[in-house]
Amino acid sequence: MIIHDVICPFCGCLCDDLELECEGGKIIKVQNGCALAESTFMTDTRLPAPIRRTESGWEEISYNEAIKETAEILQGADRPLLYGWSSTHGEAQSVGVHIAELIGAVIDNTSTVCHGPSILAIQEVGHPGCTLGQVKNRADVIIYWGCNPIEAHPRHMSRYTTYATGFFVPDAQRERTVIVVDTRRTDTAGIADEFVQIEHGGDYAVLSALRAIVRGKASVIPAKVAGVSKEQLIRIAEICKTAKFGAIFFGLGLTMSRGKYKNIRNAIELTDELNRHTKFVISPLRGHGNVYGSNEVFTWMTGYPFAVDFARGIAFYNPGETTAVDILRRGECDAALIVASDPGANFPRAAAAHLAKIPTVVIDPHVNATTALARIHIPCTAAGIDAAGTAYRMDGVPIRLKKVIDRGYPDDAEILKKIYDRLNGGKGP
Amino acid sequence: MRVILESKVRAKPNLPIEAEAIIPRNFLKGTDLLVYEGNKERTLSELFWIFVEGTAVSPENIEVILKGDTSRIKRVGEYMDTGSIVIEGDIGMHCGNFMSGGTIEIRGNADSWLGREMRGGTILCRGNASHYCATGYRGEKKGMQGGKVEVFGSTGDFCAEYLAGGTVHIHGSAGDFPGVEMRGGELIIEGDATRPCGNMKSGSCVILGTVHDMLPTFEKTRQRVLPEWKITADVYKGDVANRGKGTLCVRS
Amino acid sequence: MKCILNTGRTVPQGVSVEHKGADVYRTIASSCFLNPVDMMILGIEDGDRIRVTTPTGHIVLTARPAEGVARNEIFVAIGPYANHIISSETHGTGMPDFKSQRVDVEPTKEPLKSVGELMEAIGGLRYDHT
Amino acid sequence: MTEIWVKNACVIDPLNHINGEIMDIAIRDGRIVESVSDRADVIDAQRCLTLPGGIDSHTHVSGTKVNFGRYMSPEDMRAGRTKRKGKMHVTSGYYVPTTFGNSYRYSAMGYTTLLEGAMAPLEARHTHEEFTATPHQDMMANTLFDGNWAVMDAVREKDVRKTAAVVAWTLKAARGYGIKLTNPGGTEAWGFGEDLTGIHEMVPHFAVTPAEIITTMMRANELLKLPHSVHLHCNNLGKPGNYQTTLETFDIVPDLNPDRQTLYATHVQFHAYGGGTWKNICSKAEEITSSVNSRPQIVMDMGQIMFGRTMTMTADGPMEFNLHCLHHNKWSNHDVELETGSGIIPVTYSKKSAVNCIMWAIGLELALLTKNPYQCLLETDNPNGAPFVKYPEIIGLLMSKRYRDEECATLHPETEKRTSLCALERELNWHDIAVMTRAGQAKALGIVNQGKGHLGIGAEADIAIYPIRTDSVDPAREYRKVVEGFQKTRYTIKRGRVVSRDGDIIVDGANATFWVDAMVPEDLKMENDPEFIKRFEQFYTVRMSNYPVQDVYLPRGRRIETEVFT
Repeated sequence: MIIHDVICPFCGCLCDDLELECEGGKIIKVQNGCALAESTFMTDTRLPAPIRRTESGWEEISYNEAIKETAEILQGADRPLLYGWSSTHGEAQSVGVHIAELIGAVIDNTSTVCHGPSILAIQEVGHPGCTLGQVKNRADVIIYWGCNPIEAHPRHMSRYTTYATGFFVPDAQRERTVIVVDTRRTDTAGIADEFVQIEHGGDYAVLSALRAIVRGKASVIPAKVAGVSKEQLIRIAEICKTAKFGAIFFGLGLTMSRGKYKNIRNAIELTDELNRHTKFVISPLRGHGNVYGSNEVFTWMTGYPFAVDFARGIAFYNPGETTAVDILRRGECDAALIVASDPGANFPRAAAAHLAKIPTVVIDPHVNATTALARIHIPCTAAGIDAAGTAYRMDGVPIRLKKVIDRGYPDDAEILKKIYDRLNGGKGP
Repeated sequence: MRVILESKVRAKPNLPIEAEAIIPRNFLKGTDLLVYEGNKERTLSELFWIFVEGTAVSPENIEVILKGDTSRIKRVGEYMDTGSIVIEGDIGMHCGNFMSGGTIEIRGNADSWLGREMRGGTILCRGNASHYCATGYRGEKKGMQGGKVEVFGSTGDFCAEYLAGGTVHIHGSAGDFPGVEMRGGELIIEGDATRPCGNMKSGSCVILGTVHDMLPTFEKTRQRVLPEWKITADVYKGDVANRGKGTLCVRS
Repeated sequence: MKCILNTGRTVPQGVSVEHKGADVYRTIASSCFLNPVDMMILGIEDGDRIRVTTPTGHIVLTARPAEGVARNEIFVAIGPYANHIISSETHGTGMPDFKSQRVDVEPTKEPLKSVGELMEAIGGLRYDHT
Repeated sequence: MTEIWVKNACVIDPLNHINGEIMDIAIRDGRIVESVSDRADVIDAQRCLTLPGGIDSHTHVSGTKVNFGRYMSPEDMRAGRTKRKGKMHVTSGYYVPTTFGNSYRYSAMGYTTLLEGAMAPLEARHTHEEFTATPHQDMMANTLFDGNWAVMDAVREKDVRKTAAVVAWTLKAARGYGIKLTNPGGTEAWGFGEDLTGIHEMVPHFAVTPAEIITTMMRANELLKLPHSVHLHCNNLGKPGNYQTTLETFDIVPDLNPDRQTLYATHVQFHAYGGGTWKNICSKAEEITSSVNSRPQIVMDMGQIMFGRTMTMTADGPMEFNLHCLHHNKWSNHDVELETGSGIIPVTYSKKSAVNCIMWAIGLELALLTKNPYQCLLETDNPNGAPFVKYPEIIGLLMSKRYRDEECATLHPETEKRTSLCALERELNWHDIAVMTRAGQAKALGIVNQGKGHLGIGAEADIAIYPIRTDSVDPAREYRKVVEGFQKTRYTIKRGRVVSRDGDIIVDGANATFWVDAMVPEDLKMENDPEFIKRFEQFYTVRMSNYPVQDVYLPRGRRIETEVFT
C-alpha cells in the first residue's frame, strides 16, 4: 500500500510530501524524504513493554502497574518536573499541562535547551516573521546565521529557500543570494554566495555593527569586528538593504553561544531596522518536529511557551529559575516524568545525573540514554508513525500528523490521561 | 522589635522555599505567616525557629534577622516598604523584589534576581550576587526603577539589565553584559566587565577596571576626569546600534 | 591545548538518535572534529583518541580532522559524550554553554566509553536494547 | 432530560419585541420551550435583568496571532493569574489571557457566543484547537481572504462565480464561518513591505483594487447565500484623514440582502479620523454615522478604545509596522503565504495623549450618533481597543451622560475641541444595550435561525441574568451599579446548563463551533479545478491534501449548509 503526502515528524520542517510504502504493518520504503526521514520511518525499533528498575536489574511490568506506580511517584512529590514533549503531538502535550497544573509541577519542553533563548528575545522585542511559503515565493536574499540546515534540516533549502521555485522567484538558484554566517566553515557555508566567518562568541558584536551600518553610522565601526572586516560588513548591509525580500534563519549558533538570547534580540532588531528599508523577516530553525507545538500548547493553556512552574497553583515563568536544566542542576526536583525526549543524552552531566537520584519515569517509544537513569520506562506510539495528532511547523503552521501503521502500542496521550485520572481521584480533566 | 528566624534542618534541603511573607511589616501582627516549600504550603514555624525580642508599634522599627541555611529561600523582602532585614548567610533568588523602602543586608552571597524591579530602599550584599542583579522581569520594559543596590563582591551576567532608575554599585567585577538595555539610572562597576551596556538607550555607567570585548557600536567622545573616583575616563556615547544616548565611562 | 568546544546537530547523529545503544551511535557521538593544524600540533592522526577536560570532568573521544573547524575549536555532535563535560551553568537563561565550553585537549590511549557506561557513571543502569 | 424553570425574570428580548416584561422561561435539553415539568430545577431571577446570552461579533481570542500575543508577553501573563478552582483551570493574562481565561471571563459577563475576527485558512487548525480550549462559548471564525491569490485572480477576471467557488472551497477547508477582508489588497502589498493608500489603488502584481475585491466579494457572498455578510476591516486603518476611505467604501456597498446588512464594517472608530497628521487628527464620527444612518445595508461595530495597557493584533501587517515605528515597543509580524498578513504590538492608551482621547471619544460618538442600534454594535475589537472585560464600562458610558462628562473632565483638553462627544445628550436605554450586545450581533451574523440572540420558543437556551433591577436603578445617575452589574452575571446559562454563577464557572464546557459549508454547482468545485490544484501545489508549502481541517478538530462542529446557486 502506498500512502501519499505523509508528514515526517522528525524536525521542525515537517515536510508533508513523503510517500510511504507499507506492507503487512511495516514500512518498507520512504520516498521524497531526507536521510533523517528515512531512518525515522524505517529503523524504528521500540521498547517492547514497560520496564521497571529493581535491585536486581530491569523487569518487565504491565501497563497498569507502570501507570499506577507513575501516579504514586508524582502524587507524593513536593517538586515534580515534567519534561520533554517535543516529539509527540499536541494532544499529549495538553494532557501533560493538565497534570502539571493538578499536582503543582514544573513543566518544561525541549526548547529550554534549543530555542528557549529565542523565545526570551522575542519576549523583549517581538518577532517579525512569516510562513515559509512567503520566503519561498518572494525572498531574493537568504541568510543562514549560526545554523547548518544541510545537517539539521536537510530539506529546508530545497523546499523553502535556496533551491525552491517561488512565484516571484522562478529561477531560484540564480535569483537568490545566500549568505551564511558561522564560526565554522560548514557544508552550508560551502553553497553560500557570501560566507562570513565570525570569531567564537562574536555574533553579538557583528550584529550590533550591522545595525549601526544600516542606520548610516558606519563611521563608528572599527576595521574589524570579531574577525569580520568592515568592508564585508558594509557589503552585507548593502545586499540586505537592496533586497526585495530578505529572510534570516538562525539556529543554535546564536541561542547557545555566549550572550544567548541577547544575540537573537540583536538579530531581530537588525531585522526591524532593515524593515525601514525593505521587507525583512527572521525565523528560528526549530529542531524537534513538534517543539513549536509544545510552545503553542503551553502558551494557550498557561500563558507561557516553556518553563512553567505551578508550585504555587498559578502559572509562574522565569527561565533560569524554572527551566529544567536549572531545576535539575540545583537538585530541586524530587520526581520526574520525561515524555518524548532524552535529557539523559542532551543535558549536561550534572543535570542528567540528578534524574538517577530521584524516581524518574520515561514515556517514550524508544530506548534512549534516559532509560538508564529511569525507574520506569513506558513505551508508547510515535506521533506521525503509529499515532495521528497535531504538530506545529517551525513557522507556526499546524499540520496533522498521520498514523501510517499500527504497531499495537498505546498512544502517549492515553497513558497520560490514565495517569491524570489516577491523580485526580478517577475524574477526567 | 527584632524577629529572628533560624532555619530548621529539612528532609529535602534542596527544595526551594518561597517566603515573600518575610517582610518587616507582616510581623506587626505576629509570626503566623505562610510560606511555601516546593508545592506545599507551610507555616513559618514549620521551617524556622522563631524568636521575637521586644515589641513595635510601627513597621519601620522592625528588624528581621535570618540565620542558618537560607540559600534556598526565595522572595525574602518582596514588596518590602519599610524596616530592615538582615540575612546572616546566603540568600536565595528574588530577594527584595519590588522593594520600595527599608534596608536589606545580606552578609553572604545573593542568588539571582537580587532587587528585581526594585522601586526604592537599599540592598547591601556583602558577598557576591549572581545573575540578573538589579534587573527586571521577562518582557517588561523597565527593570529596577529606584533605590540602591550595593554589592561588595562581584556579580554574574546581565547585571542591571533594563536599569531605568536608581543606583547599582558593584565593588567587584560584573560578568557579561552589565547594563544591557539600560535606559536610565546609574551603574558603577569598580572591577572588570565584559561587553558592558549593550543596546543601552540612556543612563550612565562607570567602569573602573578592565573592559573586555568592548562593543564596536560605542562612540568615543572625549576624556573626562571623574573626581569622585579619582580617575580619568574615556567617555563613550551609545549604543549607536540603538540610537542610544547613554554614557559609558571607562578608565583611560 | 586550550580550545572551545562547539556542539551541534549532524545528519549521522540525527539518523542514529533513536538507537543510542548501538555502536554506530557511539562512533558518531564520540567523534571530535579538529582543525588539521591543531591535530598536527597535538601529534595525533585521524582516529586517535583524545582526552578532553573541563572543570566538570573529562571524556575520551576519537579525533577526526575537519577543515571547516577553526583553530582552537573542536566540534562534537550533540549527545551524551559532549554533555559529559559541559557545565550545567545557564547564566540565568536556562541554556547551558553548549557552544562555548572552554576545554583542554590532549592525546590519550584511554579507551572510549559506551553510552551505557556514561549513564552508569552517573548512577544509571543500562538497558541493553538496540 | 434536563429542565430549568427561570421565574420572575425581567426580560429584554429585542428580536421578540419584549422590553422589560417580568416573565418565566422554560428550558428543556438546551432549548427554550413552552413549559417544563414540575421536576425542573427552579431559578428565581428575582426580577433581575435577563437577556439572551451575549454575543461578540468581532473579537480576537483564538489562533496563531492571538497565541503569539500571549507568547511574547510574559509581563501581561502575570497581570491576571488565577489558581485552579473547582472546575476552573489555571488562568493567566489580562489583555491576552489564556483560552480558559478568555472563556471564564466572557462567561462571567454573560457572553455565550464569540466570533473570532480573523483566521488565516492555512493556520485554521490552530484556531480550532484553541476553540476547543475555550469551552464555554459557541465559536465561529471569520476567514481571511484579503490577500488570497486565487480570489484576486478571480476578481481580476471579474468572475463572481469563480470568486464564490474559491470562497466556498476555502471556508470548507478552514471550517470557517464567513468572509473577512482585512485591509484588502494591502496585506498582499505588505508581502514586499508596501501598503495601499486607497480603495482604487492597484494591488502590485495582481492588477486589482481593494474596491474591486470588496465589491466582488460582496456579490460572491450573496451568491453563496452565506449567513453573514462580508466582514470588512477597511483600508487605511488608524491613519489621520482615513474617514474619506471609509466613506468611499460605504459608497460602493449595494443593498443585496433583505434580511441583513450587505457589509459589516468592523472597528469603525479606527476608521473615522479627520485631519492629515497626528497633530491635527479629529473626529469624523458625524460624517461616518450620517452615511450609515442612510444606508441600512451597512452594520458597523464600535472598536471602542479604553484607557490603559493592551495589545493590538490584526491581520493588517503594514498598519502594525507603522504603529510600531511610533511606539518603539516590541513588534511581531506574521505574513501567511498566498493569503494574508498579521502584526502585533503592545500599546498603552493614555489620557495624557490627545490622540488617544480623541479615539476614545470617537467610538462613543459613533454609538450615540447611529440612530438604529442594530447598526452600531458594541465591542472593542478585543484586545485592540481594550480587553473585553471593559465592556461594562462602555455600557455605563453609553447610558450615562454624567459618567461621560466626569470622564471627559479628566481628558486632554483637545478632546472637547476636536470631537462632539461633550455635546451629545443621548443616553442609551436597556433595550439599546440589549440590541448592541446580542440581538444586533445575532442578526448581523445570521445566527438568529440557529437560535441565537433571542429567547423565543425553540431558541438555544443561552441566557444571562444580571444582578440589575432595571425598575430601581437609574443608569444615568447610578452608572457604577450598571457597570458592576454587567461585570458578573448572577447566572450564565449556556445551552440549558448553568455554567457560571456569580463569576465562577461551575461545570465543564461543551461549546459548539459553527461553520459554513457553502454549496456550489458541480462545475465550480475547486477541488476538481486542475489550474487551482497546480497553483496550490506549486506555491503553498503544504500539500493540498494536508490543508483542510479534519473533523476531529471540531468535536462539536455545527455545519451550516447553504443552498446551491445556479
